[in-house]
Amino acid sequence: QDPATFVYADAGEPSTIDPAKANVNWEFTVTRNVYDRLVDFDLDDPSKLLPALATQWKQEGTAWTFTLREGVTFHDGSPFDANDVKATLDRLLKIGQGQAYLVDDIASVTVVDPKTVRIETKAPTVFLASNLSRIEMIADEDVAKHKDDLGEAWFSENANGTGPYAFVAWTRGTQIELKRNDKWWGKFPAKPFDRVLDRFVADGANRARGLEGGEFDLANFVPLDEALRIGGTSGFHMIEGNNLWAWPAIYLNMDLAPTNNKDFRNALVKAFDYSAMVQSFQGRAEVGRGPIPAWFPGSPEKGAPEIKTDLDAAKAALAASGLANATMKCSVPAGFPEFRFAATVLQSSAAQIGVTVEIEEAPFVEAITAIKTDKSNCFILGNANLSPQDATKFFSAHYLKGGFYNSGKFFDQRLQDLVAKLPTVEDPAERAVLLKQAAEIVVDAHAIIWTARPKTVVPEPDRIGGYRIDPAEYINARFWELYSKE
Amino acid sequence: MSVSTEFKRHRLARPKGILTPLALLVVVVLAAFTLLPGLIAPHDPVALAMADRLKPPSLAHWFGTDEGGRDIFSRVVYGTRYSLGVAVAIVFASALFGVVYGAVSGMARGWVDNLLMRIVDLFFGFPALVLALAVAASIGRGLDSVALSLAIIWWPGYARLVRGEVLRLRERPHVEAARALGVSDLTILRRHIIPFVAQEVNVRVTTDIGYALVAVTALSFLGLGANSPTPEWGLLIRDSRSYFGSAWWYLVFPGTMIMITATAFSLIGDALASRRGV
Amino acid sequence: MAALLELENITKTFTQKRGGKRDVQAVAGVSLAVSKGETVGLVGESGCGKSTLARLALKLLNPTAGRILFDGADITGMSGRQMLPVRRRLQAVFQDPLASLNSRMTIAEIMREPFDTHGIRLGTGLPARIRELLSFVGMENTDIQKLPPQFSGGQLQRIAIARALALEPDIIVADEPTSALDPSIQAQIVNLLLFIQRKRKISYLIISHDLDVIGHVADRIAVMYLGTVIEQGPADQIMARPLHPYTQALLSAAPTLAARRQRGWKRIVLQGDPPNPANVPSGCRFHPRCHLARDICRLITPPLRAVEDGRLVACHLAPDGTAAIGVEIGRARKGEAAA
Amino acid sequence: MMNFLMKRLAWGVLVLLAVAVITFFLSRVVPADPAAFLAGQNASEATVQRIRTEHGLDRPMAEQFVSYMAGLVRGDLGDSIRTRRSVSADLAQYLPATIELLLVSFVIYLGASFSLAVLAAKKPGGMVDGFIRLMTMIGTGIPVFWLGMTLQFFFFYKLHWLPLGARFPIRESAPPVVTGLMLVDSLLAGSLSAFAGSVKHLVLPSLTIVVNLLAVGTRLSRAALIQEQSRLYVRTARGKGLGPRTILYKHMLRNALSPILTATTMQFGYMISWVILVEVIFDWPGIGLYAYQSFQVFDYSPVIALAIVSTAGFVIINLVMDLLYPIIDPRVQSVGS
Amino acid sequence: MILSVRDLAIGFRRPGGELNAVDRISFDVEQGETFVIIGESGSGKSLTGMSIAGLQPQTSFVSGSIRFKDRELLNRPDAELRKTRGREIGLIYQDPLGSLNPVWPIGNQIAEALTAHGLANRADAAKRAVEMLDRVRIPDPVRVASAYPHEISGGMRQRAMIAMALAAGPSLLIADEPTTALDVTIKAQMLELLAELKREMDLTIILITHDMGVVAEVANRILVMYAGRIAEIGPADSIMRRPAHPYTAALMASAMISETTPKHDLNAIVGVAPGLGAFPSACRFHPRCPMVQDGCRTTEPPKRPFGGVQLACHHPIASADAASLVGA
Ligand SMILES: Nc1ncnc2c1ncn2[C@@H]1O[C@H](COP(=O)(O)OP(=O)(O)OP(=O)(O)O)[C@@H](O)[C@H]1O
Ligand SMILES: Nc1ncnc2c1ncn2[C@@H]1O[C@H](COP(=O)(O)OP(=O)(O)OP(=O)(O)O)[C@@H](O)[C@H]1O
Ligand SMILES: [Mg+2]
Ligand SMILES: [Mg+2]
Repeated sequence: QDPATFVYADAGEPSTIDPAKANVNWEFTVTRNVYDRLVDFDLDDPSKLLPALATQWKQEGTAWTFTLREGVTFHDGSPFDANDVKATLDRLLKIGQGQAYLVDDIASVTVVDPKTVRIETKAPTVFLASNLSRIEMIADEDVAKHKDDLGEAWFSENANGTGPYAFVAWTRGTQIELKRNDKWWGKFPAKPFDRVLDRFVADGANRARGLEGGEFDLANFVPLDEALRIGGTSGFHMIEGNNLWAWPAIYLNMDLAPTNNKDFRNALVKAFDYSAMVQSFQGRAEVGRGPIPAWFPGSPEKGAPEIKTDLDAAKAALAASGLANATMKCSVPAGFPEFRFAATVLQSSAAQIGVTVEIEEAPFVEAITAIKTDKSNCFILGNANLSPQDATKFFSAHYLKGGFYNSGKFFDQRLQDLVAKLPTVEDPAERAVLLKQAAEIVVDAHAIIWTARPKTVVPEPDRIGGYRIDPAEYINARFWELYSKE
Repeated sequence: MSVSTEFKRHRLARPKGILTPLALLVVVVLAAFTLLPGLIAPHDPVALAMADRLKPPSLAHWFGTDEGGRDIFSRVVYGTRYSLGVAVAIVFASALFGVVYGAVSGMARGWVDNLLMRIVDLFFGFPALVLALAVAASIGRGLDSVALSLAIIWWPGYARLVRGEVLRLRERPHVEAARALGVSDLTILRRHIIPFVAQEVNVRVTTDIGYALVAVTALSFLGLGANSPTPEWGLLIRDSRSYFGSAWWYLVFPGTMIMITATAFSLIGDALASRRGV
Repeated sequence: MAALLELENITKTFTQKRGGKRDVQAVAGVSLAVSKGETVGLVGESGCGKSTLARLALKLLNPTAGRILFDGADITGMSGRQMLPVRRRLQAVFQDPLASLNSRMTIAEIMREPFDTHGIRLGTGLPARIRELLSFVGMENTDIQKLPPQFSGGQLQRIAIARALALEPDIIVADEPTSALDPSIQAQIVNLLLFIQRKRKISYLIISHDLDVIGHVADRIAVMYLGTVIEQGPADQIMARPLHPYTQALLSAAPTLAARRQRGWKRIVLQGDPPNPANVPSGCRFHPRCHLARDICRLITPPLRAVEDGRLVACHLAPDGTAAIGVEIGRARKGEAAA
Repeated sequence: MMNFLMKRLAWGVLVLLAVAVITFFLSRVVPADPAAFLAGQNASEATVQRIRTEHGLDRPMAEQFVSYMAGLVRGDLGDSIRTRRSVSADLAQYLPATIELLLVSFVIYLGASFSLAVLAAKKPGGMVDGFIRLMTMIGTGIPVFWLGMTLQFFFFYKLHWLPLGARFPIRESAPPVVTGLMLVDSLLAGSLSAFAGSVKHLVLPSLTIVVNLLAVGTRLSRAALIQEQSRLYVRTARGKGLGPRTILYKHMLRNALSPILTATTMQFGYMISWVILVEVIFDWPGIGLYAYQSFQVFDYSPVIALAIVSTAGFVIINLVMDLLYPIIDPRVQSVGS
Repeated sequence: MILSVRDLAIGFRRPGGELNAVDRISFDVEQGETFVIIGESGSGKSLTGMSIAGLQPQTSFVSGSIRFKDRELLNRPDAELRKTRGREIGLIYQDPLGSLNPVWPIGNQIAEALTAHGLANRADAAKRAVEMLDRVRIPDPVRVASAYPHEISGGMRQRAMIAMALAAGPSLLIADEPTTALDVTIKAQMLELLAELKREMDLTIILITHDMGVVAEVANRILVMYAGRIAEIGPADSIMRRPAHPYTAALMASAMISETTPKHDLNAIVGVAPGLGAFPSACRFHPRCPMVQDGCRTTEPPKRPFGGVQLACHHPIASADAASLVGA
């Protein structure tokens, strides 16, 4: 075997590798490694930001100033400067997809000098720098070269970043090849991989088997039981870590009967067998208490009351709702055993209080469309946030009006106001209070069943080192931190 | 006893051996599974029992348990109703429709026949799985949509078979003799053609049940068929995929079940075919 | 004698679909009449259109041109329902008895089908009637619950004849009723047909390629060649003095057993093969194989014309150029000329 | 001849159009919004709407249909939302993989079903025949997907003999794409090791496809051969003093070929269906996987394209078979002549 | 004597045991004669003929002895028999269309008879095939050699079959109902052809038929079979003119259609020929025999000489009666 090549089994093939559009893990696999961000954060303590392409930054009200690193060049040799930052952010906001939501409070970007850039936000926000830790910087020349369509076509299958790995080739249906950028400004470990193959292996079982069989060096989204077993075999060790996800989260439709009834939802929340979920994660999970995990900076969850299975309470709530013997339909995105299992648990839990749940497993788009068009009462998904610090991003896509994942069409004006206000508050303590209120609004509405908060479990072969879990991305691939132990 | 029948029986007896009785036994067992799953299955097929999660086969759980601690044997038993039931329904419906269609086409001849057969050609060219994808997409996932799409691609086979047989049979002297007698077309079809077609159709139906079972489970496997926690066999295999390395029994037993069932129907179809005397 | 079944200038053209459209004129303008109580025999080589003619006569096929009359009424365009009363009087017997009986029906079911079809309800009298019919054809004590494959060919042909007799028809069209049977059994069936006619005064249109059989049973014989009738006349006359060179060749090819035993006679061996109806020669259809053929035969189609009382021949040379040979052949056939 | 070909082609085109129309409407009945997928999870409703307009997804169905059909006539199969490329470009990419898999499977199928049938027909009712018959019975009953997984389990997971999936050894560099068929390309590149690599990757997927078809095919071929055995010409051949081998290979085989061919045509139809399953299980980057993944996000065009391509494949195979029949059996009127 | 058959029995295994379709028959065929086997359907004619060439059904059991040119042929390995088959014994059959392989040209199939025995290489064999076609009086043999069976007429096909059977120059020709399916005019052609070829090629012919007319015309000696046994065997002349066995006489009489006054009853044999497994005991013909007596029902008549023929009958017909019976 060729020790300089690292093979990563990815759960899917990117639809695009445009950093302005990248959305899912297997797209980030490329963008995160090929491009750099202005700042980084400490995976072990997300509240700590680290310099990256920017060496310094500071906030003054709505204005943020970033000082850029010297001597950084793109893979094509062109230098990195403030114009690139401006081009990146302008383009991102214009396109409005991907991670744009993280920085959608930016009003304007100004180039102060080649190494200084100033960003104006619409309202004061304390989270801009932390959110920029997710935004990949592209070259303004590339944008200019393809300005007809904002470079949408070009960026979709080409990449020119400043990052630790350079894009080499995309073999459709099979893999994307990256090579190490030895001119990278950052520091590689002792024995980094010169070549990375990002293989598309859509099937989780195949990823597990390939990892175990040595075809792959690392794999994402390995089914948990397989991951635990593989991590325990010789030649492998287990990496475990927190993550931001409530996984699976059951979204209840607030518009469609019977789930439009709050007591009914309450009955479901109370009836749900959380311990079954924890058991299915083989104990590597805890029960969620709200939208924000306990370890998140400023999380209100620590003191929050535990959500417990309580059949009597459930029956009482059901009685209050007057919806005994109701029937509901639940849409489950296909391909995730945990989701399917959560639905099964919901079904059997609901059955205990006389409620019938029909399950329909369908591709993601179909499933989410079903609930959005009121053809289904519930939908199952992870409840997450890519931002390492900005708790409002837990809410924006999931609980605010028009949020993509707000499939249950949850709406509460108080929450809308709180989320708008939170970033402007500079005092962490004060923010924590507001956050607690926001979380309680969601919990009290019984809009979602957080079935579990599993840990991320990644089996890593002993011949590899350096893998760390990014708590916000569930499974991530920071190839530049990985090294060979052989 | 005339020489010819004796001769045939003699030929039939040899190659079959114990396989055909064995196959019949399998079918009887499957029928029991379908009709009285409650009497046979030792456990509830859907209720979760997390304490027994992913246990290997044992005396308590012959086929082991799944990720919800459910008894796989019980699930397989209950699943017969779905997997085999749908397969049988598909084949019967297709056969029924195909027989009528083919008979009409064969008796009509001329442009009607031509048109009807062009339509059949069209269905023949249609890729099965794509149709299933499309149907599942349009009327929703579930065994009913699987049944519908498979029936749509299945019936033309019967229509063709029956039409061919009708065309062949209607030239046979005994049909000509009946026509000379003044027997009406409908009676000719019913009395002098269908009984001969029926033989072919019976063989085909029996063999097809096995194929249809494989097709149904395949579509479930692709996520177009039954939904969890329905213990449909293809779905069991689909679900088992995430536990492959940890729970071999989860994959092995439902798959074997499909194989045994389909093989049994094939064997019986074959026996029927050789009884027909080829 | 009034004609019972009459074919008037009947033509049947089949269009072959495969390999480019090709028309096959299986029957080309044949006129033939069968009178009450009469037996007409139709002979000819394989493929000359005998069976097609039989099927036309039975209205199992519709003619491309021409008329079919039954008992004076035109039945050419009649529908299946209109035909029913005619069918009751017009029955058929086919070549292969096993194939022409439904092998899934018991003899009892087969025998009752004519009654059912024509709405004749005999009620409890039916079994007796069936038994009566069967014993009439020499099948006493038949187990009528058996299926056809359990009988021999000769027995099945008897059953088929019994079925044809069930409705007491006026005429039976029999397409090669004996040729699928063992020669020793053929005689049984021929005897049966003769017996029936003696008892029932029935008419027959019997088709065969066996001249001996036709000569034995028929009152009148029509000889077909390539879709047309080339000679027609009283049976004894044709057998004794064939006028058409083709009829002569046919007769000469199969002399009597007695003649053959003498091994001294000479036959007219026809050269060449039976022609292909898809490719009809010009002029006289028989000319490529005729040992008497002249130029005129190649050019002009001889019409079927009366040459003497009751005899029709389609040959330019008949009767003057052929009568002498005909007589010779008639005698040679019987083994009289040789030795 | 030309006339016949033209007629068949015209009919084929008609079938393709019908298939396109049917799949178009079937797929559009789906209550799903591909634009939402395209826009991504965190995009605003406005963005989604913009994308909808860009892709014409907000136009009335009739209009979409007309423009799709118009494109189709021009040979434009539309764009894939998932891959953000034209379906034609994608097909060019994925089709060779499928064709390679199908061809290899087909060759194995033909060879194996033939040899097995011959073996079985040598002594019908004998031990070998009985064994082959039983195997074919079981073979017809094996679910393809299950077989694929089981083969992976043994040959990759347990024995480490064969790769898990995909077309080429991961860590080796694939030969430059010329034909898109790995086997050919690796030979063109002169690399035997690359050839061996691609062969290794083909083994399990093609085996998976083949086993089931093989069972059916062998049964039919065996029956056809045994039927030939009772033909009179076989007796004639024996009467001439020919040996059993000559009789089998020269006389019976060619006669049995027509029914076998008919069966093969049908088999090819099934093969096209199975290929999706096999590609999904073995991560085989062909059109089956392509369409399946596109289907997951309600990306219509690739699904319709798959329907069209596989129907076209079926039509072509049928045409080829029709042209073959007269060659194999002179009794079949050579069409049109 | 070219062929000598002794105690030939051909049986099939049935649930109740083994049943003999041919029951211990013995006969000799002389060099250069036309030896005819007649009998009703199912009497075992074809089995007898085919077993001489080792072509009896594979499911059958054969015992006894078949000596051809002083070589034992029975139960020899097939590989050995193959050298005789086609090379020294030629075969033709009833259905020429079915008996020819539809997918190979006629010439090819004839040539094969030569190459199979190493008598010619491919090119020569092809030439010789055309010669053979010419020899069986096929006009335009070159064209016919490249034609497929379905492209030529029935008569031509049977000629081609004969060409094929005779290509390797066999001395014995076994013809199993070669004219049965043919039209009278073609039948006549074929009989003439066979007679000519027999003379030209010095053939011995075993002809199987149930056409009495053909028998009358060509037979030197006749073997009459009934239900797997020999009824009568002897010179054609005696058997045709003075049949001693009631069965032979009946067979002969039933064929005399032309000699019967029109519209009068023909001499038919009553009843049905018994099928395999339904053979009556003792004299197998007794249920249909017009001259049956008690002894016929209890004891099997042995084969014995009787006025120039061999015969198995307790009560043979006196020759004068016989002659009048068959009109000779
Ligand atoms: N249904 C049909 N379609 C096309 N051609 C036909 C059809 N029926 C008969 N023919 C053709 O018509 C011609 C006469 O056929 P027919 O069966 O009447 O002959 P036949 O004299 O009865 O011959 P045979 O003695 O062999 O029974 C043949 O060349 C035959 O191929
Ligand atoms: N392969 C076989 N298996 C079983 N029985 C057979 C087989 N071949 C022939 N027989 C039986 O042997 C008997 C004699 O058959 P054979 O073919 O010799 O009769 P035949 O005298 O040639 O009759 P035909 O005149 O009909 O050709 C028949 O009763 C037949 O049932
Ligand atoms: Mg006919
Ligand atoms: Mg025979």
